[in-house]
Amino acid sequence: MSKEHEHGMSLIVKTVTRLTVGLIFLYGIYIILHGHLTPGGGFAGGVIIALSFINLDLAFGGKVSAGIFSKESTGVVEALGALMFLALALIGLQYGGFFDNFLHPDGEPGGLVSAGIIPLENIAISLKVGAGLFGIFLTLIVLQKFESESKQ
Amino acid sequence: MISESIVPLFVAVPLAGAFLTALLKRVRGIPDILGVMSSFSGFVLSVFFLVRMQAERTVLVLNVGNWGGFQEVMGRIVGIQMVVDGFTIFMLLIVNFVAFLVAVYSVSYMTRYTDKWQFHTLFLLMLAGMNGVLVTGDMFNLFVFVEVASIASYALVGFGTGKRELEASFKYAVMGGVASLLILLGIIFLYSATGTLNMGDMKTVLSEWSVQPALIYLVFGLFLAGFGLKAAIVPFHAWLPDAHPSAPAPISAMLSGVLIKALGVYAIARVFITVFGFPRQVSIILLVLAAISMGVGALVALRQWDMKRLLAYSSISQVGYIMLGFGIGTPLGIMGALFHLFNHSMFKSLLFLDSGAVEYATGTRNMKEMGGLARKMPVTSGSTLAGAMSLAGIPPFAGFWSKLVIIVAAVQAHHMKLAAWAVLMSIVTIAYVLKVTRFAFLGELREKFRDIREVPALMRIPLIILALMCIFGGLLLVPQVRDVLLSPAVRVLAENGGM
Amino acid sequence: MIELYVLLGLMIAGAIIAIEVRNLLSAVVAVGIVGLGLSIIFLLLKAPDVAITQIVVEIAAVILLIRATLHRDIATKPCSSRPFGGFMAVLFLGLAVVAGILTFDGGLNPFGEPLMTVSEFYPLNAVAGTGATNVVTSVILDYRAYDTLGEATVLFTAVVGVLTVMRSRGRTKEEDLQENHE
Amino acid sequence: MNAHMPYILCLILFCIGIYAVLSKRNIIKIILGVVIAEYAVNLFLILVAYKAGGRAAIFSTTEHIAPQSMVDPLPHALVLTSIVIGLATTAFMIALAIRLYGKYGTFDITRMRELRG
Repeated sequence: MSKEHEHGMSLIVKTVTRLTVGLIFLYGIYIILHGHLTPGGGFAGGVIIALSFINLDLAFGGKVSAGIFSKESTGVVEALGALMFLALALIGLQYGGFFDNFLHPDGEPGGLVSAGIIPLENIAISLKVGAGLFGIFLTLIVLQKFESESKQ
Repeated sequence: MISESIVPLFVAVPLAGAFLTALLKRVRGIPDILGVMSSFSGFVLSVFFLVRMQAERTVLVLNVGNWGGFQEVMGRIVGIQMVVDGFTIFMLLIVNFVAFLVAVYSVSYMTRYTDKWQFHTLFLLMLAGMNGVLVTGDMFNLFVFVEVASIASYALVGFGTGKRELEASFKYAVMGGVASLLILLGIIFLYSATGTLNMGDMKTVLSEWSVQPALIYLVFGLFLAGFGLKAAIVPFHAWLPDAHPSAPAPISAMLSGVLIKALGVYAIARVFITVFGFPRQVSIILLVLAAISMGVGALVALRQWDMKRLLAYSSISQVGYIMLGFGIGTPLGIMGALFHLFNHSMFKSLLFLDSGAVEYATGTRNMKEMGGLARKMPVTSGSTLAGAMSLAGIPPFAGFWSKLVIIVAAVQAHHMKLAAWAVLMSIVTIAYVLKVTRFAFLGELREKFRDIREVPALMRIPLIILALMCIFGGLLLVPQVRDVLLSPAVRVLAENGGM
Repeated sequence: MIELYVLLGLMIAGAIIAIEVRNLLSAVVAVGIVGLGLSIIFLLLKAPDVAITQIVVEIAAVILLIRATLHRDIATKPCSSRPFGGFMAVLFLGLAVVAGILTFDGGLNPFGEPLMTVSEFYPLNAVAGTGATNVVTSVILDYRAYDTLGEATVLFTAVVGVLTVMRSRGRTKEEDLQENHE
Repeated sequence: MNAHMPYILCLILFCIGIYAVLSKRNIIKIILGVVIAEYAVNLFLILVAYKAGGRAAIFSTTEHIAPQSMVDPLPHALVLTSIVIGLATTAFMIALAIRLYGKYGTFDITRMRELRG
């Protein structure tokens, strides 16, 4: 990698990133929470959130996001998201079956709080996907230790 | 009722084990305990279902998410179904039994590698994927769980991160990825033609057609290539001889012992026999591919000096025998195929674990460098001998009986040439099996192996149990035992076959 | 539906450029264009959920691919096809034609007329049955939530897999590595 | 234009991907081939689901949409799953490619001769 990359990209890119990254993040959360009402859902929203972090890293050089999220903590969040999804499925066993939508009677169709466990499942997936994708990104892009392995 | 609602545990328990392992990776001993306990509970569950099925003699069907009530309204199933019948139980028992023993074995063996928690996580994900493939009654769900098990196995093949391991893993990932795409394409064609994804409904729709459109033959081709790649039948086998030797020994045992059967052989039998009703053209293609696999696998195995590579080629040859049994399609042939599938799982996992034990003690897999290990490693060499005799088909070891059943079935179905070919290839099998025992375990002990020791107890116990299965596996043919395990599985396939 | 054909043509052209161009970075960019075309087609064919997912996944995949190709022997060698490549090309184009002919056979429905046997049910009952106004969400997270569990597991597996193959040392004892063996 | 034309174009795209996998020597090109084939399969699912003149399968609170006019929502759900699986496979293969480059200093698969068929 060239020297400029260590300090991130140009000033313009940095400024634009600073202005937009929060919006991208919020848009991801919006997509997740409205997954049962409008297009999108936990998966797309999770990827958008991960991309907002990736955006920070690309613009400012690899070290910024490491302060917010280490590789360790992405692993923990990802496993927690996966466990949450599985737990939602297994709680259904109490109410009549695997993946039973046990919260369904609550809420009016069309409202933000509706559709039973579907919004919860969306949140679980977004945690899992966002953390997982960001973990892949950190492993493959930020931690570049295999650059010159063959020259040893 | 109770037994239906716990069917999802076959998938949920290994998955929970995998997620918890990833979460608690820093706690000492937790990955080992979770790995062994999850696979053990899978085994206990499958025994429970075996007993249950014996009492009720019925097919268990579970509608995931409670969407079964709409079947009357729609005439079709709107959700995903899990189906457990005799064939499923038979496979679940084999997969979870071998997985449990392999998990015990890897507690000691995997100390040779770094980051053991990743091994246990991937191992449990692979197990969850295989169990998911076995219990599902839905086409697309089958594909999803095939992918779970496949991606876990690609990563496990590259676990050592050496040049060879990574290269084998890449080759396997590319071929496996293409196979998955072919399978998915086949599923889409089927969906667009039948309007459903449920296997039972698909079968109904397909049987209502008086003329099979050419589209169905395209789907046959796609599935045969896709699942054939997963099962490593001969024109599609190129990944296997690299992937099996490169993986750590417990994973070689899993790949060869159960993975190629759960994702490949089981899926072929399930899709072609129960969904398509086993059309005659497929039977002929299977017989031809089986004959080629048997020959190529056995003859190439004869030339190998790397112990695991030899065993890998031998797997191709033995899967050929299993496909031969299915291809014959008579109840006796199917029984032979299932019986051989069981035996192959036992002796091939045993032999791969043995090769791992030899590597653990001596640090090499090259048979030219070995010799005289029988004196130093009695348990390993004894169990290898049992596995090898079963593989070679020497009476009264288990492998003899299953090959005998297949050959008798071939003769009964008037496939004389195939029967003769199967006998010929089992003689070649004896030759390469003798090569393993002769060069590795008999003869003079090398100077540099003066102070090798037998492997730790946790590795010895699975070897002994599997060796006992190889010696007494023939008991599966005793009528009382056969009625419990083999016959229900054969009934499922033979009733649907219509031949 | 003329725009559909234009986009499909663009995608095919992009795919051919991607696999034939010498420079790897250009190839990755060409694949990015194919993916972009794909997500527009998804919008045209009334699949907004899929279009959103496709475009974000596209971005992530292209970032990873560019990372993999950056500063590494960028141009491929002149004769970059395996010897039997031409044969394979003929074989597969032949297969494509065969597949095309097969679709006339009556097994596959004409474009724009899906055989909605089971799926008829979902739009009619999804709101009452699950409470979600987005029918696609009700299918992935309720009727077929088990698939989604599998899907989440696949991604989890891939993350652990990436971590596994990116370890710099695989074995505890380096002499076990039989790199230069034989 | 006949009624099957989009399907055929889509299958051609699939074949281009498979062709790249089979005939290219460069690891990245092989991965791109798999990615293109994946795109084609996803596209095929959506093509199968399309209903002429249909609407997206989302109800609105402000406007009445007839359920009968919606496109087939089931393949859309399947594509979402299939896209994720594709991303997972691609990411894993890219990781392998980076490692292999580190070990060999090249993407050329014919120069990696550790394994013999």
